[in-house]
Amino acid sequence: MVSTVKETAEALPGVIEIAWLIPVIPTVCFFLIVFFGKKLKGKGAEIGIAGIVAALALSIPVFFKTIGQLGHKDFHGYSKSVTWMEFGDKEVLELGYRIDGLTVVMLLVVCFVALMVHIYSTAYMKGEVRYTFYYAALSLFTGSMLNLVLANNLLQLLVGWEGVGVCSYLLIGHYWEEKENSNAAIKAFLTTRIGDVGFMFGIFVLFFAAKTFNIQAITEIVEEGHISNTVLTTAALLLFAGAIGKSAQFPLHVWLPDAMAGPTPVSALIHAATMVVAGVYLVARMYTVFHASPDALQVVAIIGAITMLMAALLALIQNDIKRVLAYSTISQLAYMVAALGVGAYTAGVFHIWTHAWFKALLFLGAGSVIHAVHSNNMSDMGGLKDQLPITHKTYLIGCLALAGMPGLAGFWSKDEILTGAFDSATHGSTVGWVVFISASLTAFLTACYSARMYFLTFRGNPKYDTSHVHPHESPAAMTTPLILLAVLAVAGGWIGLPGSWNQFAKWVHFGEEHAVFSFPVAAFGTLLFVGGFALGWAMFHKGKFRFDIKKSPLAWSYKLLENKYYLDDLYMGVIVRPIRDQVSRFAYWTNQNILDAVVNAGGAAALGLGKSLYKNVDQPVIDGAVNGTARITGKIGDTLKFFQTGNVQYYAAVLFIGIGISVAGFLYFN
Amino acid sequence: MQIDLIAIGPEIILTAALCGVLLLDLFLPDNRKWLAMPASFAGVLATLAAVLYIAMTHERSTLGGMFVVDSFAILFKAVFCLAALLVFTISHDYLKEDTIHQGEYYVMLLSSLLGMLVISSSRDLIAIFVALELISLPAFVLAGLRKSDLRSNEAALKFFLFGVLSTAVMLFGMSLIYGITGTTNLADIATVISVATPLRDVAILSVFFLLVGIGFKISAFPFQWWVPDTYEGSPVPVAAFLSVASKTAGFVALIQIMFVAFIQLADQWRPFLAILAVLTMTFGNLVALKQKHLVRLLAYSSIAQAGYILLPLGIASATNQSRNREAFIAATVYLLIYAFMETGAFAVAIAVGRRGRGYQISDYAGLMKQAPGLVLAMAIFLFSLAGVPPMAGWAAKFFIFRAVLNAGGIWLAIAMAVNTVIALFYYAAVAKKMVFDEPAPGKVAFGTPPLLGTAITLAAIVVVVVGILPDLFGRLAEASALF
Amino acid sequence: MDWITDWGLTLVVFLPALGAVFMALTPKGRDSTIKFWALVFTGLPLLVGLLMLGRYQYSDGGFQFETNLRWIPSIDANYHIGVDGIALPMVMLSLLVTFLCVIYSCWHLPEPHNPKLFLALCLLLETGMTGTFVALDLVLFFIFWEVVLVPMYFIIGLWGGPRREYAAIKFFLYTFFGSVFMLLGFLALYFQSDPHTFDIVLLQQAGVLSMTKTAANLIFAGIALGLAIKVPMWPFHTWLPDAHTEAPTVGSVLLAAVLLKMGTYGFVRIAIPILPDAARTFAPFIGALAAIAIIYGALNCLAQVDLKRMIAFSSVGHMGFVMLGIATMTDVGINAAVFGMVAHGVITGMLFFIAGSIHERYHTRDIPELGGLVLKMPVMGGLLAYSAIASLGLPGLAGFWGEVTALLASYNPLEGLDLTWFRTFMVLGGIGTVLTAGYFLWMLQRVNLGKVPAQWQDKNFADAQPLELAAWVPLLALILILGVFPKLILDVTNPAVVELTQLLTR
Amino acid sequence: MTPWVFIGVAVVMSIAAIRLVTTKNLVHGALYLVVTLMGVAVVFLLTAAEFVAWVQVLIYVGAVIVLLLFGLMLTKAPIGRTALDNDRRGFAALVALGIFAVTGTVLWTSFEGKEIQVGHSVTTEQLGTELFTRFVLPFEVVSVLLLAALVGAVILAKRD
Amino acid sequence: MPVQWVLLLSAFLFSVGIYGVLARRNAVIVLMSIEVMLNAVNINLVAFNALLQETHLMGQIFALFVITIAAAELGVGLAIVILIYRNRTTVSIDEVSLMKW
Repeated sequence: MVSTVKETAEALPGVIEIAWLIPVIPTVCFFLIVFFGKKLKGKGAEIGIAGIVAALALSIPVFFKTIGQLGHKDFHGYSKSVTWMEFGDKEVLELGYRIDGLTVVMLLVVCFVALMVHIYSTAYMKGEVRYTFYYAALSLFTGSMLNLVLANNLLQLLVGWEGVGVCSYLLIGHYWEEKENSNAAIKAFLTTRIGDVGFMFGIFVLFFAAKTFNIQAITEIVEEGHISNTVLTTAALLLFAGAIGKSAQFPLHVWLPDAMAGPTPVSALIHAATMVVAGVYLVARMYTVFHASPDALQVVAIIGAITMLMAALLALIQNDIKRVLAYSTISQLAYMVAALGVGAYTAGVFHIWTHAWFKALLFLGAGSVIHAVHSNNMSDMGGLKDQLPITHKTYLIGCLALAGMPGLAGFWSKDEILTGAFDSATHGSTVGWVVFISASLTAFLTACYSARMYFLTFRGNPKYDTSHVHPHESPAAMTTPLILLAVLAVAGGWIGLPGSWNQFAKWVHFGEEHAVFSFPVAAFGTLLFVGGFALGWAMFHKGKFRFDIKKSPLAWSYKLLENKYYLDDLYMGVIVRPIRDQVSRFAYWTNQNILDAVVNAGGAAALGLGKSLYKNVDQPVIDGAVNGTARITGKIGDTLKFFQTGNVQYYAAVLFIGIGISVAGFLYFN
Repeated sequence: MQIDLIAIGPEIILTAALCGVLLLDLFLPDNRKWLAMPASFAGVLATLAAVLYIAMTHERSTLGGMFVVDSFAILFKAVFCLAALLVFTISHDYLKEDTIHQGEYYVMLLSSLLGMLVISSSRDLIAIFVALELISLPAFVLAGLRKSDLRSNEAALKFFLFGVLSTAVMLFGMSLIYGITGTTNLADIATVISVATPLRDVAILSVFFLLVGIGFKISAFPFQWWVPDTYEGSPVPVAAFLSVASKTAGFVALIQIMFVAFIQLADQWRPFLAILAVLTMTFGNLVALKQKHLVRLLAYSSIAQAGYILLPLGIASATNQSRNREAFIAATVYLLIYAFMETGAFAVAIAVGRRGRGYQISDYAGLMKQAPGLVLAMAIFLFSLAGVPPMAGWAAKFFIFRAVLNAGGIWLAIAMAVNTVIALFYYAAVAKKMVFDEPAPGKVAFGTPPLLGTAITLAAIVVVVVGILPDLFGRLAEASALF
Repeated sequence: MDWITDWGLTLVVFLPALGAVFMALTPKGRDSTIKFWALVFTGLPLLVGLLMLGRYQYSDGGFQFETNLRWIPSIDANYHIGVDGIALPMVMLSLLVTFLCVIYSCWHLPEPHNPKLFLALCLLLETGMTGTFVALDLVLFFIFWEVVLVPMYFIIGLWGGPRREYAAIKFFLYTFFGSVFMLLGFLALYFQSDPHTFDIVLLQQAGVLSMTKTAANLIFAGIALGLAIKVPMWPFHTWLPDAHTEAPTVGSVLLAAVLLKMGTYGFVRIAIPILPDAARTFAPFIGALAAIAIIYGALNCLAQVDLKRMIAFSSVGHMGFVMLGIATMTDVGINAAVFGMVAHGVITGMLFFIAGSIHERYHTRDIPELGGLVLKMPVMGGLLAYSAIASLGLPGLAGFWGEVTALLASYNPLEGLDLTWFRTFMVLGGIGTVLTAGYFLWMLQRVNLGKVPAQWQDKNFADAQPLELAAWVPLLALILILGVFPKLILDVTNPAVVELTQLLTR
Repeated sequence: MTPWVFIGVAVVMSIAAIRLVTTKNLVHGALYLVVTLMGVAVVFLLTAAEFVAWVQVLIYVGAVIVLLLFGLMLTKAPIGRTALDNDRRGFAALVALGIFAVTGTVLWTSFEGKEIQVGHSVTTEQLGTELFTRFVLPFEVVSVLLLAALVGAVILAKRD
Repeated sequence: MPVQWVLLLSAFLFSVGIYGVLARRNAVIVLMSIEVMLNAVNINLVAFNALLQETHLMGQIFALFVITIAAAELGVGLAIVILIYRNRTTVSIDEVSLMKW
């Protein structure tokens, strides 16, 4: 396989040299689990966990090795590749990895969250159907995601990208006995696939502009200004289409809430912490391209601004705890997207980092709750504070981090984003204002729904059927990940403290590293948190300010939210169903009735019997046992054969007429 | 005038054989009448040997250029002998089951064959006329040999009337040719016409009249009417004989007259022949689509085949000899291959037609289950006729396409291409019937007599081998080219 | 072992035919002997093929293992065979797939039971298929091309479904119709060349052909018609769903895996390199038809209730990608096409195998009637999902590379071709990939997932059997291996493709 | 004088021929045929073909007519117009007229002004010499043909 | 004597023969009509021989062959007619059309 090895740095440090194992190990585990998992004691879980531990164990030294180098001026990351395939006389596609600050951050996030989920699932999924396959898919997912993160070229990235997509499909549809679940899985796959096509085209545009798929090479070429602005804008927008799909941004966000059909740990891993940030990661990875095209960046920012607010509003009215988290995820992803859109690169990536911890925590916590009450609905919960002490505490931390309580992880990154937007706004960017205002509102709403979620779930009176449901704390396999993640949800943000302590900005930055911190904005953000959380507490715990929205003048807005802005209906009614049912049937009808008939018509025209054409177009070809052309020719034969009357004198007459005509004709023409 | 007896040696031998068989038949008891077949067979073999002897020595010409034994003549004499041998073998078992005068049957076949041998060498209108009559007259009798069968009577009558009528027209044409050239020798006619082309209108008129007589023999449109009715009514081996040997003889005459005598007028008759060819194949194929009787289907198919063979003549040229050569080779290769595949198909028809099964296509349903060997052979012959490789038919069509396209006859080629596809439909339909359909109740497995089986096998082998190595026939045709 | 270099290809091509003769001579009823001979006579060519793989010079883009003998001097046709990087994968594919089909047939033979005839026809088919891929002489190519028709006609017509006769004759006539025009085109090429030749290699050389633009276009149209019907390109595809639906499993597999490739291979081997200028004129039309085929095929798939018919229509779409790649006339596009051909052969062949096995057990292929297949047969269901996902173009599996590179190529077709059009085709193709994913997933949902319908509840279906798996594992492995190491194919094809594209820009 | 004789004979022959194809009585038809054939013999005499003229008289009038009369009697032919003509007489006349128009025009215009010089008559010896040297092969072939025709006619006509 | 006259006569006889063949039902009369046509041919041959003063006498010899063969044909033809008459008691040609299409 290794034919040519291209070295970028001199000699790679040992651990970097084997970094390619990081994605490969989980992928291999997938096959091991598929083929041997069922026969093992742990039904394959142990292989999965071992694989992910190994990946993590490799990632950590890689992380430290890399950040150790990040200070050096000439260091652009490690990379190594082999030729994957060649086509044409110049185009080479490599298989390789590129390791820089962004990569290692993502590696840690993915590996750690994945490990948590793997461990958590041993308890959560115990006794569930297709346990082994579940682990296999998790492993494959992890492998694909790591491949996506490490890829040094766009095509390889696309491979990982689609790989996580299909794993997501498999896992969302885990309980496929119910049609809704498989519907959700298909919806997720197809919706993201639409974006993927755009992504693919973006790759093409860049490939033909830069003559390479290599990300580093593309970056350099773009920086040198060899590519025209139009091309870059096109490429950036197409790439962003991929991000929209994968990161569930408006208007392709509809799949993510439905994706909650999958097992809860899967939601934590895929639909909160890792896969959905792939879109954001892509934008960050290809940020040079975006940065070179201000128009594209504005689009990115605006999409982010729209999505965050829209999703936050939706999160406010959900009853299903997982759906609250899902919309919250969309909203938070939009935060990252908007941050990148306004140029707050480090802030955006930092939010990936912090969001991963608390959102994974929240999902796993929600899983623990669901495990306890056997329901997803918050209307079946309440007052679980005492029954589920660990879950309760960790979940509270998660909620606060999400809401942006100062000191917790979420606060720092959110603050950086607000600052970035404000910065952009004050530099005269209208879009910056839009993002800032939207982000502020969203921050407020986030605090509000976080509070709502917390209080409805853990405080107040139990709303579940106490006679049947006896909630009790989950086993250690589930609580341990919760605790670990809670720690990170608190402390995870500290590496990005403002000012000179900011380590994160050293690792991940675009252009000159600059840590922004603005005290007014921080204060404003704190205010938003307090206000939002307080409102949530007041409304949903204390019952103040309660009013029945359905009877208020705002009823229309509630209805709008309840129907998710009617986007789903729009897509289903205008695109999916017509294509699936009407258009496809029409196409098939044309196939059976028009095209076959055209063949017939060809024969008819050629043979001068236009009359039969209508009949044949009209006739349902399906029951015609003979091909249409044949039918027409056959008819001619039928007509012609009656010339064979059997009367010899008649034959002789035709003979003489033939002679007469040909001779006369000949004489005439001569 | 000295007569080269070796040159007419084959004809002499055949005449002797003919008389011998006739006499032999007189003295044979009824249950031994079948011995006429081996006797005739031996006679034809001897004739063939004589032909081959001439082939191995040198070309000859006698009687003032009227009788030429060149490679062309030798090739076709051999073909006629082979065709006759094949027809003998397929006749044997057929005759045993029918009340036909066996001795006379073979005498008639031998006489007709003699006519064919003569026509291959004839370079004179009178000789061609006499030879054509010698071919036709016994054939009229043969067609009517199943005397108690009304269809056979009818076949003979139609064949006869049509034949005599077209002979009359042809003779009228010949008389005019004589009138404008003062000779009946083909080569002399060519000289006269090329020097002055006197009375061109009359010349053309006479060519058209001539074509009627020959068109009848080769069953070109609109002279083909007798074909289906006659084939259906005649004893089946006779139909095979007519469709192969008699038709080939017609082409031999046509090629000689057109290419030797009237080549200078090619520009005038070429379009006529081209149109004739296209009409012939189209008519044959279209009507064949609707046939339910296998022999009738083969009859129409043979009409279509005649159209294909005629096509290269539609590109003949007064000046371009290499083009004529191509056309000649194409037609010749087709004729050679055609002889085997057509006879083969008729042989299978005979094999199936005996023992309770008839000649309706519906009788072939489910034959696969009862006689897989016959089905295989029939499939080979039918797909060969359709022109599907690797059966020889493809090569035959290939040569035609090649010649026609080389002369720029793109529309002729397309017309033929479309026809080929139409033809495939009915050939495949028969194959379908044999292989896919369930046999009708009451039809049981049956065997094929060894002689008939041998003939079928031989024809099938030739068809396949030539399909893979078409050069076997290609070179023969090249070597025998008149140009 | 020089005989492999000289005679290997000939052996590969004619051993199966010899086998067919052998089997014809084996008395009827001795099924195991017949199966044994079939295995031997498909296995041996495969073995020889593998040996040839070892001797093949991979960096060389020209023809290897060439044999050039006089065959029909009177028409200047030669027995000229050889393989280059484009032909080699096709040959190997044919050898492998036929071998696997024979293995599968050892497990199950369609009704009416007649292993002798069935396997003999399969072997004849193999000769035709491999012959087409190695022929370097137009006449030879034509012969092999046509040799395929008759066996396939009988396979469909004898062992097919209820409407088999209609499907068989339609297949036969339609293809024959096209090939006659192709033959006319070949002849025209012959006469336009100087010196007159049928040799594909010679005809590709500059200066051999000289003719007017109109003539070139006409000839191209004729040849393309014949090839397009075989591919089949929209709107000449109507024979395909019928043929596939009615054909027995093995017939469908061979049809999809190999026969369709003959058409696209013809484009790459003959139509485009010999008539590059005409090809340039026609490329946008071909591209347009290909794009239509992609969308159209996918839409039709959505409407299908018959599993096999759906897979058949999916072939229309996939071959659309292949044709799109070819229409770009670039090295990328043609590489994509060749890869797509192999990938489609492997994947769709596999899908047809599974569809056949499902039908074998359920006696229905009605998608709405099936359901919960995975619960009944986990392995079979898993393989169906695997193949379907491969077919919808998931990266990491074989189907992806052909599609993505074809689209890549159509972003930037050969210089002189209209960019706007080709990029439109690319977008259409992209939409097609989404639709493709849609119908496959929908099919999986209805067939594989959900609860087991009442009528199958207490039926007991045997999961995939050892012999079935034996026939499938090579394909399954190839799907993955080619997906992960597309290099395996591209390294073979690329030198040849580069050589070929140099002809196009001359 | 010759031209006038010719015209006279031609008129008689033509009328006889027309009567032959229109007569209601079959036996009359045969007699009209005799007239026509005799006329042909006269034309032969006028064009210096004495031997052919006598052959014509002997074979046609002497043998063929008798044969035809036997044929008529053996088949007990019915008498009367409806039975003798089919319903396409007009059509047939049209076709015949067309052929006559075409051939007549072509021949008439092409051979304008050419005269037959009736000088010396051809002797039988001359004819015999040619026949048995140059045309001996067709002659022999015709003998086989006659044999075949004889055998054929016999086996067809005889009752089994 | 102008050859035109002779040729016109032969063309006329030929056409009359054609009419007879096409219009007469009785097979024997059809045979007679064919004889008329053949005689037209003979007139042509002999006249041309005289016109061209051709020394090999091909025209006359041709005519002799035609006469001979016409007689032979007639014999076979009558045999066929008698055969049909025996089987069907009619010699009407247009009733002889069992086989068609």
